[in-house]
Amino acid sequence: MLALIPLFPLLGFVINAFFGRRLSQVVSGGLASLVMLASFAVSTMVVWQLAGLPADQRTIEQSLYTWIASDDFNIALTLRVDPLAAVMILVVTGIGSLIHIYSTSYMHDEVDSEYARYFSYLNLFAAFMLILVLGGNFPVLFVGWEGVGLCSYLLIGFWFKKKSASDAGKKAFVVNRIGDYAFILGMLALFTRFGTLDFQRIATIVAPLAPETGFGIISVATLLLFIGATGKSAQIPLYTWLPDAMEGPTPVSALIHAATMVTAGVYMIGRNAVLFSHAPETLAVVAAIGAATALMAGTIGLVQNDIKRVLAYSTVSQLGYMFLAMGVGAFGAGIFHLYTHAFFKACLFLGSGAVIHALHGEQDIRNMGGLKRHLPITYWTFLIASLAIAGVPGLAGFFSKDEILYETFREGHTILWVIGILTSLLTATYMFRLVFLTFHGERRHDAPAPEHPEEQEPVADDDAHRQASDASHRPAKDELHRPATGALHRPAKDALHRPASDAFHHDEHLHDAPPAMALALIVLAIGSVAAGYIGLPHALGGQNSLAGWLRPSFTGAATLTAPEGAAPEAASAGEPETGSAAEAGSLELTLMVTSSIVALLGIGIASFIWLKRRQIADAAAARLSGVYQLLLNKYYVDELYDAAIVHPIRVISTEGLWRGFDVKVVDGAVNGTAAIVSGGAAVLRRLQSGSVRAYAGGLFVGVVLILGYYLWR
Amino acid sequence: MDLTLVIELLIIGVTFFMLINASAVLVLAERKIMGFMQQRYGPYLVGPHGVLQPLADIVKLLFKEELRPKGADKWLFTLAPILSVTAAFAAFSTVPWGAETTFFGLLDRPVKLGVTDVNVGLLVIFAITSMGVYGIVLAGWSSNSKYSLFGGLRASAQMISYELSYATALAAVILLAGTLSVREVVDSQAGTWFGIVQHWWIFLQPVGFIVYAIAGVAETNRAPFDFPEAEQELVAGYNTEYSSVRFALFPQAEYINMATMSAVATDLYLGGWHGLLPFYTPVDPLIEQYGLGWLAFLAKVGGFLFFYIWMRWTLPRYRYDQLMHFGWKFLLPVSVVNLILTAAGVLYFNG
Amino acid sequence: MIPLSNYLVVSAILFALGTCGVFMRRNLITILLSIEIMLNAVNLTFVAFGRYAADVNGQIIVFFVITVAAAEAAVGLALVIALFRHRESLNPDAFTSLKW
Amino acid sequence: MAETFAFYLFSGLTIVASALVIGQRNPMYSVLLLVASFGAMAGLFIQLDAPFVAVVLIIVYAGAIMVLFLFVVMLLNAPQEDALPYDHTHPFRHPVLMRFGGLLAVLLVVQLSYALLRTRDLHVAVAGRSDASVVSSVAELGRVLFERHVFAFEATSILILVAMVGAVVLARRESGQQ
Repeated sequence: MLALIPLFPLLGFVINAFFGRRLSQVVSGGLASLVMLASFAVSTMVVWQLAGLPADQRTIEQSLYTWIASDDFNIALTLRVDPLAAVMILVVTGIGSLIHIYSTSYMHDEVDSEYARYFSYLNLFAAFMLILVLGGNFPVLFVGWEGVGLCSYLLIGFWFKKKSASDAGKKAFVVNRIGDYAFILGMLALFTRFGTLDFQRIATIVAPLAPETGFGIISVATLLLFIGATGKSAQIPLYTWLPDAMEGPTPVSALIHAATMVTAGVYMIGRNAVLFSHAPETLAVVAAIGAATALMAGTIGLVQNDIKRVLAYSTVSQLGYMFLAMGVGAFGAGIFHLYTHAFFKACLFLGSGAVIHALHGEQDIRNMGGLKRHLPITYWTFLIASLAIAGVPGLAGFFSKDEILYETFREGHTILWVIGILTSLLTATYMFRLVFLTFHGERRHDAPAPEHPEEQEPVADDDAHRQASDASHRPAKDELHRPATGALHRPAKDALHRPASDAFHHDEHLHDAPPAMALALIVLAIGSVAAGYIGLPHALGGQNSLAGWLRPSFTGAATLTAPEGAAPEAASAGEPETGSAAEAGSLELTLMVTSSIVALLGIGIASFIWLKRRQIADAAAARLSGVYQLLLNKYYVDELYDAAIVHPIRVISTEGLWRGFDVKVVDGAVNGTAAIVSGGAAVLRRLQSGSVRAYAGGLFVGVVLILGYYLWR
Repeated sequence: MDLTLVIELLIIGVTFFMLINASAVLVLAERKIMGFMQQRYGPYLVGPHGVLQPLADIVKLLFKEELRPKGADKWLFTLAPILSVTAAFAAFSTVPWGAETTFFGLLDRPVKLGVTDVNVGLLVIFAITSMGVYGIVLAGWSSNSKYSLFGGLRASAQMISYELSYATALAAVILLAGTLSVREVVDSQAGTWFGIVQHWWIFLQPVGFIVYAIAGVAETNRAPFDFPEAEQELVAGYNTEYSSVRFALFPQAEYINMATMSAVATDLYLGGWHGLLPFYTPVDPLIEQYGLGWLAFLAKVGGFLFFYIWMRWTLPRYRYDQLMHFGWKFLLPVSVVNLILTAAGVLYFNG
Repeated sequence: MIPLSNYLVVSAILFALGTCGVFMRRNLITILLSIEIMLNAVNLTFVAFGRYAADVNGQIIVFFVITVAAAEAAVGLALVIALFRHRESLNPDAFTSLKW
Repeated sequence: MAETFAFYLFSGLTIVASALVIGQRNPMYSVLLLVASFGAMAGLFIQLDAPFVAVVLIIVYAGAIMVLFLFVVMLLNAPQEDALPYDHTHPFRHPVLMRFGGLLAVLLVVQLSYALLRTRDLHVAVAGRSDASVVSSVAELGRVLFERHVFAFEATSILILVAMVGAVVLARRESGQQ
């Protein structure tokens, strides 16, 4: 039963991968969406079944077979669904299927084989993501972990003929490797400490322990795991791959880099809540990193001009939120935000995708504007999602974000709370900057979007591809080194983003999202509105059902019947009947008010600047050009890494390893061997005189010598 | 110096004497029979009915001049005839020609009629006859003449080819008799089957006998296999360049070989000194009783030799390639099959 | 009766003569002959040992040696003929080139 | 007494004949002398109570193999060893080395004789059981050959067959030549 959930997408992947080039778009796309829907149906059934169980033993486990069996290292391929996993599989399959449907029309300009390839990747990703979520122990989770990494690489580099895309893919992959390395180390540390890698067992072992003080092995292990998480979920210091990942098709960005994969880190921490909660130092680190990331990404997002990049940074910052929640021990809140964020961020990405689609690959918001008229559906859904993310009361983002802030404050991390508030202000601001610049005002054509006919088709004949690649390679560099002029190159480059289509376009030629896209948009928009209410806090008369639902997963009480509140954070996360319910409620209310005020304030600022007085922005940019450049270039982090890590490594491997070791030592050894052999042969060749008698003589000398030896011995 | 030893030495001498004279007798016989077969007299001037003709021939040969062609190899040219005749004589050394006898009790212990008797006598015969090849080959080669060379080559090729069938045929008899000593083989043929048929191996080895006869003819380079001295093709073969005594030795060796062949055939197939005729006759016991088996032996050998000569003047000469094909592709397989069948039979009846 | 060592000495001398022939003669046929001499020296040793150890296996081995010698002679002479056809010489030093 | 004389006669003949084979420039003589040495060696074999081996030696060696040699000599008709000058291009073909071979041979003789002299117990080891009847009986030979060594026997028969085919193939002049 459980196995079916990942198996359906896997089936789709297999079919699309092997027979895709013979299938028509309708078939392959329809198939892909269908398997996702099937998987979704199965997941719902599973969750239903799970909900039927009593609260303290809500877990369904299925052990497929013994995967690794070394003497004391036994790993079964275990799938296990518990409340946390239930939420995740619903998100993954649900939103996943929506995005599949969306993609069917978004990618329809690809040639059939590419189309099938795209969907096979997408299905594969879904399968791996589900394995990640359902994995009952670390190795299985790690399989999914690596699998989604692979798929994200494949999908980011989907238009691999374009250098920037393939580079971005590589970057994502490599950066993730760093995290994965730490992750593996963490796993090993855990194994050495606990002798098992099964989540529940670890939780069972850890739960009775007292939270360790100072850096014990748990702290180290969890820290390592968290580094892995930063890699996967784009936190400081490993977040830099995510913005570049926007090279991939927009639905991919929506699915992988907003809704599901990037939340894997959060999920992983939630999965090991018990473990993490026993390592306060780690938690502190997590919280700090989360907050810092949130703030930093927010600031960067404030000035980016690429619609997708803005969204990417907002994703990073929202992920920061989640980690903040995890760090302060509000696991429920973190997952809650994850869940809501999945909706509105997916919606936002899809919306931006619709915009890009309508504009035939235009991504620079400075070349947009006034699209409200042309793309009503897109506009409204986008607006709703923006409101949600901005945390306007009554929408999904509001509840989750507020819960995070509330928990943060209640846990006493005032600074972090301030940062959070600040970030939410920034969030509101840059989101609405995006909205206003994109949809309001007049359409701007100041930066021309040149059309190179031979560059529209990523899969073009060779010289077209060459021109395309270098035409896109140049801006990729400029973007790093000459950001000011980078803006000029972007359209040229983004002309390549767009799926191949008719070359010319006019305003009246703009068309709104086609039905499939529209469906996905609307559903997600509704989700962004409604998703929050399942976590309605007590302060608003709700009984935070999601937190209650998730609690067992965090207490580790899912299997062992541990007393309630064995893990304090869970108790505080969802125990309305504690004595301090009243003042807790009042505090929460006040915080809500503040944050909603902040949100509205942010929206106000945004409307004031980018709707009324647009020159203020330019003036500010001009006056604070230093800051502006700093932000525009993302704090020069890429350059920093480039100088600090990439370049030294390149130099070492070029000069030391290649020119030094490989050429001198390895090749030297090989050639030396050959030289020795040939030299020796040149000498020995004299022995092969061809004169039979000489050979006989040698033989005979041997006879005499041997005989002599045995005689005179 | 007791009498027996004297007798034994005497027997050796007698054997040698008989062999020497055999050539003379055979020459005469050959010519007489040839004449008879060709409706003419043959030699009749020298002596009564020309019986002294061989003597005259020998004298003539002795008084001829000894020629040696230019460029001939001195030693080998002389050695060749000696080799061949020596081989011929030596081959007979292990051929017995009579039963053990005490000459009517004259001697205190019986003596064997025959030069010697070794337990591998037959093999010795093979060995020495195979030595005979050298004489001819060397003769052919050393006389530095193409005719001789071809004759020599042919002779040796032919002898080697037919030696195989010849030996294989005899091997069958050896299997039957279960011994390599000729005398024992002969004695294994004593008696009769059902008192009617002589207990001769020829009756069990008809094929073997035929093969042996043919091979023997070829072995001795006799017609119809006398290619080494095919006048029409190469003047006189390996002895073209020879004259006088050296020449005389070759026919000598040839006739002695014929005698040896016949003697061996008699010993191995025709019961040697056991029984006169193929079927039992009242004289047989008398022969045994008075130790006159050697007379019967001589009779059979004579018959065989007559068959030899008869064949020579009856059959036309083969072609050389036919000879080789016949030897390798017919005679040898037949003899081998015969040998195998015989072995199987021996295994079946005695094993 | 003759001591065994006498036969062994004889065979040693014969063997040495054979090797001398192999090394000194410049005629392939003679070299083959020398090899035959060596083989027979060995045969003599076998038979002598077999005789003095009262074991027939010595003679058995001699049969095999003779058989192999026959095969070797046949092939060797065929080779000699083939070589002689190529160049009108029997000198082994004339065939030092590994291919032509 | 007689057998000692015979031994020295035969061995002397064998050695002298072999030496002449080596010393001979004319292959024709070499072949004949080798035949002679085989005859003498057959005598040695007979003295060693191995008449069968002796006869086989004569039949096979003298009667067949040597005739084959004789053929080849006559066929090629290259009686004299051609005095093809040594090429000094290669050290191994220097005449000195040819002599060196002879030196080696002498060395071998010395070694072997030394070895023989050292092995005093040789006679003792075998003196005890030296009855001629065992080794001289042909039947016994046949039994051992066809029972214990039957596989080797078959193997040699196959070897002979292969050698025959090989010889034919080698000696057949290719269609390309004249």
